[in-house]
Amino acid sequence: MNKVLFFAHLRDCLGEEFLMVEAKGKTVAELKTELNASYDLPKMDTVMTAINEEFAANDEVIQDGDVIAFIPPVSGG
Amino acid sequence: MNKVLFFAHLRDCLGEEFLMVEAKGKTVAELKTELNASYDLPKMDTVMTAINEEFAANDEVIQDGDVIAFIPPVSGG
Amino acid sequence: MNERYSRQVLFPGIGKVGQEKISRKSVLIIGAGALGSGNAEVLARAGVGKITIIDRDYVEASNLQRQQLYTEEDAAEKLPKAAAAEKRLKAINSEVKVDAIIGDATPILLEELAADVDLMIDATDNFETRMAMNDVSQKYNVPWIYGACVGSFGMSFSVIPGKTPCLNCLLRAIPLQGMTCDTGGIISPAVQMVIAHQTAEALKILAEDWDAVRTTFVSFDVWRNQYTGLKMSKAKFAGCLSCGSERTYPYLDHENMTKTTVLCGRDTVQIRPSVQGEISLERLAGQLSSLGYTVKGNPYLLSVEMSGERMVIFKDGRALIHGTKDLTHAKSLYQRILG
Amino acid sequence: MNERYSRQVLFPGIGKVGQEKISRKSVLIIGAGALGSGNAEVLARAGVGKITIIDRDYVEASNLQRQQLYTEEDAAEKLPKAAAAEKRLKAINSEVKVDAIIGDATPILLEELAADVDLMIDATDNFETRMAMNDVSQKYNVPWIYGACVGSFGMSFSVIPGKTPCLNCLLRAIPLQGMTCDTGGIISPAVQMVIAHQTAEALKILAEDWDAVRTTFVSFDVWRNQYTGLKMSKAKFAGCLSCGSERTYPYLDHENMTKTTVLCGRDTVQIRPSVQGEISLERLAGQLSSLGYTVKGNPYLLSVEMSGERMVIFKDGRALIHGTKDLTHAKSLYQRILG
Repeated sequence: MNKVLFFAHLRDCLGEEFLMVEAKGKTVAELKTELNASYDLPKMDTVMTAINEEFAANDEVIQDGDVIAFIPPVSGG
Repeated sequence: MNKVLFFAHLRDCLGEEFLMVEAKGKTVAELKTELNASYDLPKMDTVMTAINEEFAANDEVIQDGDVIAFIPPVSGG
Repeated sequence: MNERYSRQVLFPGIGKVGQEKISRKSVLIIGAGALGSGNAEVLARAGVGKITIIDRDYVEASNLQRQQLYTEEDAAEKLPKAAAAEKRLKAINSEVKVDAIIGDATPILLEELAADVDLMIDATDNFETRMAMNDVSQKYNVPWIYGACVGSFGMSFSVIPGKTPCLNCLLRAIPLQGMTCDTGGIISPAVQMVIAHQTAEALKILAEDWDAVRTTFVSFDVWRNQYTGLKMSKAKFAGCLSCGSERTYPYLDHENMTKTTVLCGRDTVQIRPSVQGEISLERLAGQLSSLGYTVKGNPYLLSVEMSGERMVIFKDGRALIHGTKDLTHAKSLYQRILG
Repeated sequence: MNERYSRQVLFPGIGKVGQEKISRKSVLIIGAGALGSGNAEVLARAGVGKITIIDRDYVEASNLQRQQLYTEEDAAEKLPKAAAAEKRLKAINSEVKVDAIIGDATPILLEELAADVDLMIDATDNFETRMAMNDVSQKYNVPWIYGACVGSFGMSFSVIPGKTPCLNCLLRAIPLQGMTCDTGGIISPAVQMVIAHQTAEALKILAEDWDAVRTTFVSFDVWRNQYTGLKMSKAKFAGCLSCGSERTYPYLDHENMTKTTVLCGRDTVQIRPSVQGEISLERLAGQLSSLGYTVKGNPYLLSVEMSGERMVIFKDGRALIHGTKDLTHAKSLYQRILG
């Protein structure tokens, strides 16, 4: 299983701080597509992803137990 | 073995970010006394101690593998 | 030793040598809103040699809650932010040379300015300018410090050409509908936290303590008590068009910029975003209504009443701003809402 | 909705209800140095109902590097900090009631003021005042927010009577020789970081979002890129004399305070610290020399030339300040060096 954390407004959209999902073997891009289909999230293309507190590209494959975090780059200043 | 981290000016006094010591079975107060004897540190009485990122009193007993941190309360403002 | 900087010289990371370096450096701050005014104040107090600050807006009442250089009088006089900032910065430190530019931070202007500065600080409110800054940084080998916040959430990352990944490595595209302070709100402690991170990095870079520069991408939420630093060692993208070997600096290309045109005889500006895609009109309508704006819409467009103007936003991000012929003003209104 | 606070009202953690609460609250800020001026500015901009700010010093050139309400003119005029702060705060937000007190934050005064405030913010430079504030907090059931910084290092902790441990639980005694900004230096980003944490907690408390209040003791180093939050669930000390069941509020007792006396006919003030113990004269001499002071000494005492005065410090922490009869000024000089 994998813990998936959401930051900033993603968390507000989801209504939860995190989800538990089975993402083993999937790429980051695949997980994003799945989440977009199941939840009312804004487009995830430009949302940054971290696996175990390290930046992960869209083609990175998720391992069992990995903690995934989605961090939307914000634009306010 | 135990990793002992030093913050703020304690680190400057010590010249190192951390020490590896054998502190298993000792109390926090005993470790402080030992460190005071071996290094040129300011008095450690009012220095706050954390064991594994949790506040620890002077009579707490250190276990093997515990990470100890010494955080001197600073007064500038 | 100048008594004025004595407490900073006493700090071992800076010292006399570092202070001397800081006093000879030139910093470009892009934006004079919350992050811009805060960064400018810290760096002016620290004794940076020259500060260039650029902004296209004027001071409004709703800025005063978090934009630290400005007073009620500045808002009443509707002073341009860059001018109001310059006035206060000079009162704070007359030793610092301040160059205030009232205008739009276009890629052309950024290229001109970047050639002469040691560091750029991101205090803008939109990703288009950030991506241009990112390209300019790579082209002229000038570090820049990303910073942004919305609500209680903020983030910062130092981009050092040749060392770290760049913003285009991380995003690969401009986010189409980023949260802005005008849609998600903002509290001052989140601003202060970003400023603390940006100015710490700035002082390290200006004092040339390169080893101390943060390599993680930091993000935090001051209300939810979260703080994370992401390791970025794997983030550099070889094929990046901004910093890779086949670089084209796409965001300095006129084709990729937001287009603004005055519609002939109609007192209306049309805005075409640089990005292809679809925005969620429903989500936007919800945000704008909760902001207190009067919003009308149908599945194809949204119409928003703003003070004096009306903005019509289409699903593909195109917009018409009725009631103005001022291109810069129209773009500013647009980016405040769509990021 | 007041347009001025619109971006803060839009933030879900505050909203209209929270803003209404904030506007009716009264905050006491103890100290108007770096932390005091920064906290005061953020809270004034946020629209707090009333701010009382107390400070005994005047603005000096060496303050300008990090104390954000003040200008070169304030330093040239040697304005009392509380007065200079009041002037700027009123220009920033005339809706906020500002009460500026030029004087020493004695336990007696703190007790008088605490009865009428909703929150106290620690912006002092010494532990004696902090411990008094901590006792007053428990006695009158008023939360306070500890904040302190030196060099690039800072820390903060929210003390909520009846909920969290108090400062006396954590320290059990006043640290005899704490690092101060006058001995360890200070950089502005560390100040900003503490202010960000203190004001975030302040807004939560004032908006009564108690669940959001941080329960960890946070400390960080902006130069070394460290950030830690210590869990404090085990830190409450049952026998604590400030917050335990057998409480005596020891720091409100005259016996436990620093004693200042003018020595008859000698233009000298004698200071006796509240704490028993021995200070390291050697370490202190090193710090003061690197600060640029002329220091002479022997194993029993240290003599330091300051601007216009000479301070002689003995091993037990007692000091003579030659060249003044002003008790408050003498104590201020003493605490700036010994914390």
